[in-house]
Amino acid sequence: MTDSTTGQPDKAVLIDMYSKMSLIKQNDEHARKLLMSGRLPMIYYSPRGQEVIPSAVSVNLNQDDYICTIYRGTHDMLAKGVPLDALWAELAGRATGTCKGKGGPMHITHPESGCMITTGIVGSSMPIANGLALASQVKGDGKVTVAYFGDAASNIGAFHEALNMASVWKLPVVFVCQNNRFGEHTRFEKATAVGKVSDRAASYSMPGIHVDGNDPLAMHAAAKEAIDRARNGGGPTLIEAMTFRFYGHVFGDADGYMDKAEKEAAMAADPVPRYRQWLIDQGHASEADLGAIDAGHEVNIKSAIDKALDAPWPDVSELYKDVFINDLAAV
Amino acid sequence: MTDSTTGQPDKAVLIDMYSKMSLIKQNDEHARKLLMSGRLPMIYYSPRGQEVIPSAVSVNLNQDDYICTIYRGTHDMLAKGVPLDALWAELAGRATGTCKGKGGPMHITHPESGCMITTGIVGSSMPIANGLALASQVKGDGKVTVAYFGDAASNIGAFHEALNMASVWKLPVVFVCQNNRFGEHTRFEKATAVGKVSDRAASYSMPGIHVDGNDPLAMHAAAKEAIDRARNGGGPTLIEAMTFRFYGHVFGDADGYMDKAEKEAAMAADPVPRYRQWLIDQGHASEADLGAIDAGHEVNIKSAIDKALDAPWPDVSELYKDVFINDLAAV
Amino acid sequence: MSKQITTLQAINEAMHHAMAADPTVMLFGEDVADPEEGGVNGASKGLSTKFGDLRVRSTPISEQAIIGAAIGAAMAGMRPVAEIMLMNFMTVAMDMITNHAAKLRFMSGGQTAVPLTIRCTTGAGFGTAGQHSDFLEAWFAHTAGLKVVTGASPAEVSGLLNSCIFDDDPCIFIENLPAYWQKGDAPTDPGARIPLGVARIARPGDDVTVITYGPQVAVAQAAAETMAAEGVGVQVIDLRTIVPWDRETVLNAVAKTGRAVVTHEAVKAFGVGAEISSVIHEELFSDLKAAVQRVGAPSCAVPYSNPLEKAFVPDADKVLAAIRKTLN
Amino acid sequence: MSKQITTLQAINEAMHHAMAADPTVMLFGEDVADPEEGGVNGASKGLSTKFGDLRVRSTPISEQAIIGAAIGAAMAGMRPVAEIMLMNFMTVAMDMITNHAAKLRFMSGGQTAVPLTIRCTTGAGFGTAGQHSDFLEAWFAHTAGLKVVTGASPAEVSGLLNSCIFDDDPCIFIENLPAYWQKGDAPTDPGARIPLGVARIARPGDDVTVITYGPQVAVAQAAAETMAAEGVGVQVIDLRTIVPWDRETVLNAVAKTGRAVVTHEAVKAFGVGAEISSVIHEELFSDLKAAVQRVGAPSCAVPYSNPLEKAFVPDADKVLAAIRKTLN
Ligand SMILES: Cc1ncc(C[n+]2csc(CCOP(=O)(O)OP(=O)(O)O)c2C)c(N)n1
Ligand SMILES: Cc1ncc(C[n+]2csc(CCOP(=O)(O)OP(=O)(O)O)c2C)c(N)n1
Ligand SMILES: [Mg+2]
Ligand SMILES: [Mg+2]
Repeated sequence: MTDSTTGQPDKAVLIDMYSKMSLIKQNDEHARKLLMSGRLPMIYYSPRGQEVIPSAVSVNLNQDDYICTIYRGTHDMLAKGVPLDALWAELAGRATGTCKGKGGPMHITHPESGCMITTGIVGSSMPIANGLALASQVKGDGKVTVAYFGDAASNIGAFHEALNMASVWKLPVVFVCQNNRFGEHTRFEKATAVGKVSDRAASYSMPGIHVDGNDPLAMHAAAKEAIDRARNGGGPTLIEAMTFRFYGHVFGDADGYMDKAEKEAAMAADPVPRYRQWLIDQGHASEADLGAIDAGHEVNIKSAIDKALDAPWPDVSELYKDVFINDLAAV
Repeated sequence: MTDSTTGQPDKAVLIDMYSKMSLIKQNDEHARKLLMSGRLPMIYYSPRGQEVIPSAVSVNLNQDDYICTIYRGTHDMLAKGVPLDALWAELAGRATGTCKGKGGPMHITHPESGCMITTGIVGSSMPIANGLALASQVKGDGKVTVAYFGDAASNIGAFHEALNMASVWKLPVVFVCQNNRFGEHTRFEKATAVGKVSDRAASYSMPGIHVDGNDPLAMHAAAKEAIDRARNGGGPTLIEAMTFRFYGHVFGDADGYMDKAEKEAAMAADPVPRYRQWLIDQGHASEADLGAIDAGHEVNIKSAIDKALDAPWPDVSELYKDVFINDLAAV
Repeated sequence: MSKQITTLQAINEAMHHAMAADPTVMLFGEDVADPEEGGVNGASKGLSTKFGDLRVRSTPISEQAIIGAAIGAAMAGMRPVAEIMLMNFMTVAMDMITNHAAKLRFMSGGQTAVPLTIRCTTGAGFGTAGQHSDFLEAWFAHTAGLKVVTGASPAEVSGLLNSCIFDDDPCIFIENLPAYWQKGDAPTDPGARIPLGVARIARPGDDVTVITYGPQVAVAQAAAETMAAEGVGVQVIDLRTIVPWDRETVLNAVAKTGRAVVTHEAVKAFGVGAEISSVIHEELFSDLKAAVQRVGAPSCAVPYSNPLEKAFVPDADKVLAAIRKTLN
Repeated sequence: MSKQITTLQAINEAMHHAMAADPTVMLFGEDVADPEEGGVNGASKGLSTKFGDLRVRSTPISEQAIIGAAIGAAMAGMRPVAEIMLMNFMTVAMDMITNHAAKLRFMSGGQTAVPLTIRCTTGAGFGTAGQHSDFLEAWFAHTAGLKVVTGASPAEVSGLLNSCIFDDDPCIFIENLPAYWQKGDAPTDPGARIPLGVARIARPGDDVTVITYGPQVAVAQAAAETMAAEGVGVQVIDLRTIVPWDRETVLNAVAKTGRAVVTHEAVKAFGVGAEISSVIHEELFSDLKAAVQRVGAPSCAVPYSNPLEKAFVPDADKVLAAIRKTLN
């Protein structure tokens, strides 16, 4: 998969990464368009600008490896393989959704593709990721678990407890901090008493990697190193992947707290077209190859949205189901 | 107070430190004797062996500076000046206790001497210490707050959140970790993914000091540096003071999990008589001087215990008082 | 007609008034300062600019540290308002709130007090689902030492928030997210206080008493309208303060009507309604013409899907059904 | 007479049996492994030696990480038992327990399950005061998705713990600290299971029904003895499972006696007793001869001083007074 001298992944992997990035980007564009149109009101945290990170991580994972992600994690889900149809049906709150419409955007779950939990609570992906990794350690099933979280989540207690425990127990887990420079409206520096989140790895005697999360090759190398280490019994790694969110915290965010120039610069350096161009320039793919990938995604996304909006709503009796393994009596 | 070339505190301070250590040691001996006798059943966490730390800290504090301590903190309280009579009455659960008998050993509070809270929850002294320090910062009253906690508490979320916030806000607070090598029955190394707690200060861009907490001069210097910094607007410090608890986690602890040789070595290096001898050897005090100090404490402790055991119990109506500022109706 | 303002404006004006009136009032929470837009919903807009960074601070995402800082500051003589963005995030700080804020006065024998106010918001209606919409007032009500307060209109929210800020005990102040943008009469004065522990008769009526609070007051009033058309007088009591709750007003009212319904948006099972219902039965057993009925959400997480979310939140129909049950 | 064992032994033997029977059963918590003496009270002695360090682990003091690890492991097919040393320390992990463990099955539409058991202990009697003795079952009972279980004797504890471990939902298993060293009949088999949701008639009686659980079962039985001497038959029901509670057994019993008392050691206000009382009133309004009475602790933190602590915990006298109230 990776050239042993350059460390560069082979062509198939390079293209696979692009395909994931393209899927995420286009999916996000559709989501925002749909929201704008008013056809689907939902709470939506755009991951646009952060496509590279999970794409580079996921090409190093097997389908049955686990991820734990957060409210912003549509990119993490798609990169890991959560199918568009079930995802969109869930976003639309339909019975055909991943979670029968009961979880919604902040709680997408799809164990078949390894997406074990999406949490809406800052920091809570990490302790639970430890548990999945712990099960793998006990069973010896060789799986790796990735916990995604944001920069601001590195200030909450769960981060500290989880990283300490993962290190003490040498769990096969990778902590991937997507540092997009903001937690809601608060700048990273204003809330965080350390310059680099990755430096906090030292508190847990854990390797810490600081990487440009918008650079596909660098991100791939970082992810590969960490995932290989976890898989080979070397324990956890903290990766801080630097990136930027293009569309603020949540859909509708007025951006008043952001520096316009900083934002424009980040958007001008959009990692998806940049990587696309690089693939062509390097001769890894032709414009036509990539165009076909993009077009394929376009068709699938549109179709998923159309199907979702046509799908049946869940029945009200669902309120009494899945609370426990046995249905509740409706008292 | 301190010699500017040697950094050594002057004689009065050296003797004051000894007096505090002697008080703590003798108080503990009485407490354990009383427990053994069955005359006062109570939950008791002996701080024997850790006398130096709060003694060296407290001589650098003013009466109206604040401390937040934990269930094991009798030494911290006595060093800060909590009076013996009210303390013992509280331990005995009497109406004349610091807390009218309602708090007990794990919740001694005495704002008059700056002892603002004793918590039974591991880690919780730190976030609250921040708040006291925050009030000082806002009021500009020049006070410093010290948060005491154990080595094992450095693995809980509250530690992380509190140190990050204290650093971001440059609060006048000193975090004093008393590393006695165990959290209940678990060895420090088994639970903690870093060799030195003080190294975790780097995660918060905060000075971290690793010091022999059983060495009075070293501990004094560390405390002075940190307290001066806090008082002068330089923000928080994390001090890790190495020590050992002689009598296990809680009174009655069978010690089965401890290494006997390690324990014996620590007890053989008892810091109180060692410092006593040093004071005499260096000519800072005579045997008679120190004997008089010891004897004075002995009288006061005995008297406090006698008074406590003779004091009235609180009335049952106390259940309905101090819940809110206005008494509850007994429903 | 008096000036109309939104609940957010009411909160904002009350906070401005309180901070101007008393230099010990502080505010901290995630994004609350002006560089962060004065809160994600703008509730605290203008405060940091006016009262400075020392007294108004955006915090790291660290709920334990936020509440801890509020507790310590309160013990040292400040009157902090700590904002926890959503009520579900209180779960992260439950040790601070229930083992510390609630207990320090009692455990210290009255030596220390914790006059802090924790503002939080919650409520279904926006599809934020299982981890962003819970009403957890029953937990706090069961925790001795906390006052638990919620308002049902902009003026009520303002008057009650003012009382919480200047109360000498820790107050949990629960706001309702969908109500933030609803308008109502402005308070006569942004500093006006509505005393804690005193319920309000939101609507008179002689036949059945509905006891509720927060967003369910409007639901109960809608149900009362319907019953009025059928000739049944439904009295609606807005508790305002869940702890301490106004037993006298409630028991006097039900002693007259002999029929009562309690409703809240929180899960019905083991909810606040159970306490109110039990006390009414205990105190008025022989006066009651029917068992007290309770209305609340079913025992599940708040669901995402719109029809499920609608079915989850008690509506006027459910309150009506309960009222009718007391009439049979 | 059958073999007598302490509650601690019962727990220990049940854990040994469960771990031997099913390789997916794990245990972690502070000090639980043998180098740390198998728990501060020795409840898990021998387990790590027998089943190895992979399956039995002493943890850092990190309750969020402990519960998080248990949740994740449970989602991946294990049956973890997580020990939280004392119930008050659950407050530190409330997000993990209530936003995650309780909700993941529902929020995932049934795709993920969290078959974990959280063992914790609590209870007044040893002077551990405000932060070490709270009964918080009402919080968990109000949280949809959690089962809440507690046993009143060594054999009951054993049988119920076995059921929790092998249940497919998250269970909060509440132990009582003073009861750890009390002896009782050993279970017939350390693997025997007592089904969840089925109450037990701890003592028959025709005149008044006392509904309770945990340490208050013995208190209720003592009160029943006294009443028997006065010719009043008091039936004692041990709920065993607080969620889901056995409505059928309770309602059938009270339908016959027409008089009921609910008692628990937790604070009375907004406690579990309120739910039981409300449901009895709702379902049996016309059958009741008197209002259901509730007994519980006063609304304060658990006090330290011995006479205060004694007055805090409901005793037989308080239960007797409540029983007598139903007879007037
Ligand atoms: C415990 C908790 N506190 C607060 C929130 C509200 N909240 C949601 S997202 C967010 C910002 C998180 O920032 P970061 O971790 O950097 O992730 P990002 O959103 O930038 O991807 C906050 C404060 C929450 N969901 N959970
Ligand atoms: C949150 C929490 N978890 C667990 C406990 C139980 N407990 C009490 S003391 C203690 C050990 C603490 O060790 P350390 O912090 O090193 O302090 P030391 O007792 O050694 O002074 C534990 C686990 C607690 N009180 N609070
Ligand atoms: Mg961020
Ligand atoms: Mg220790």
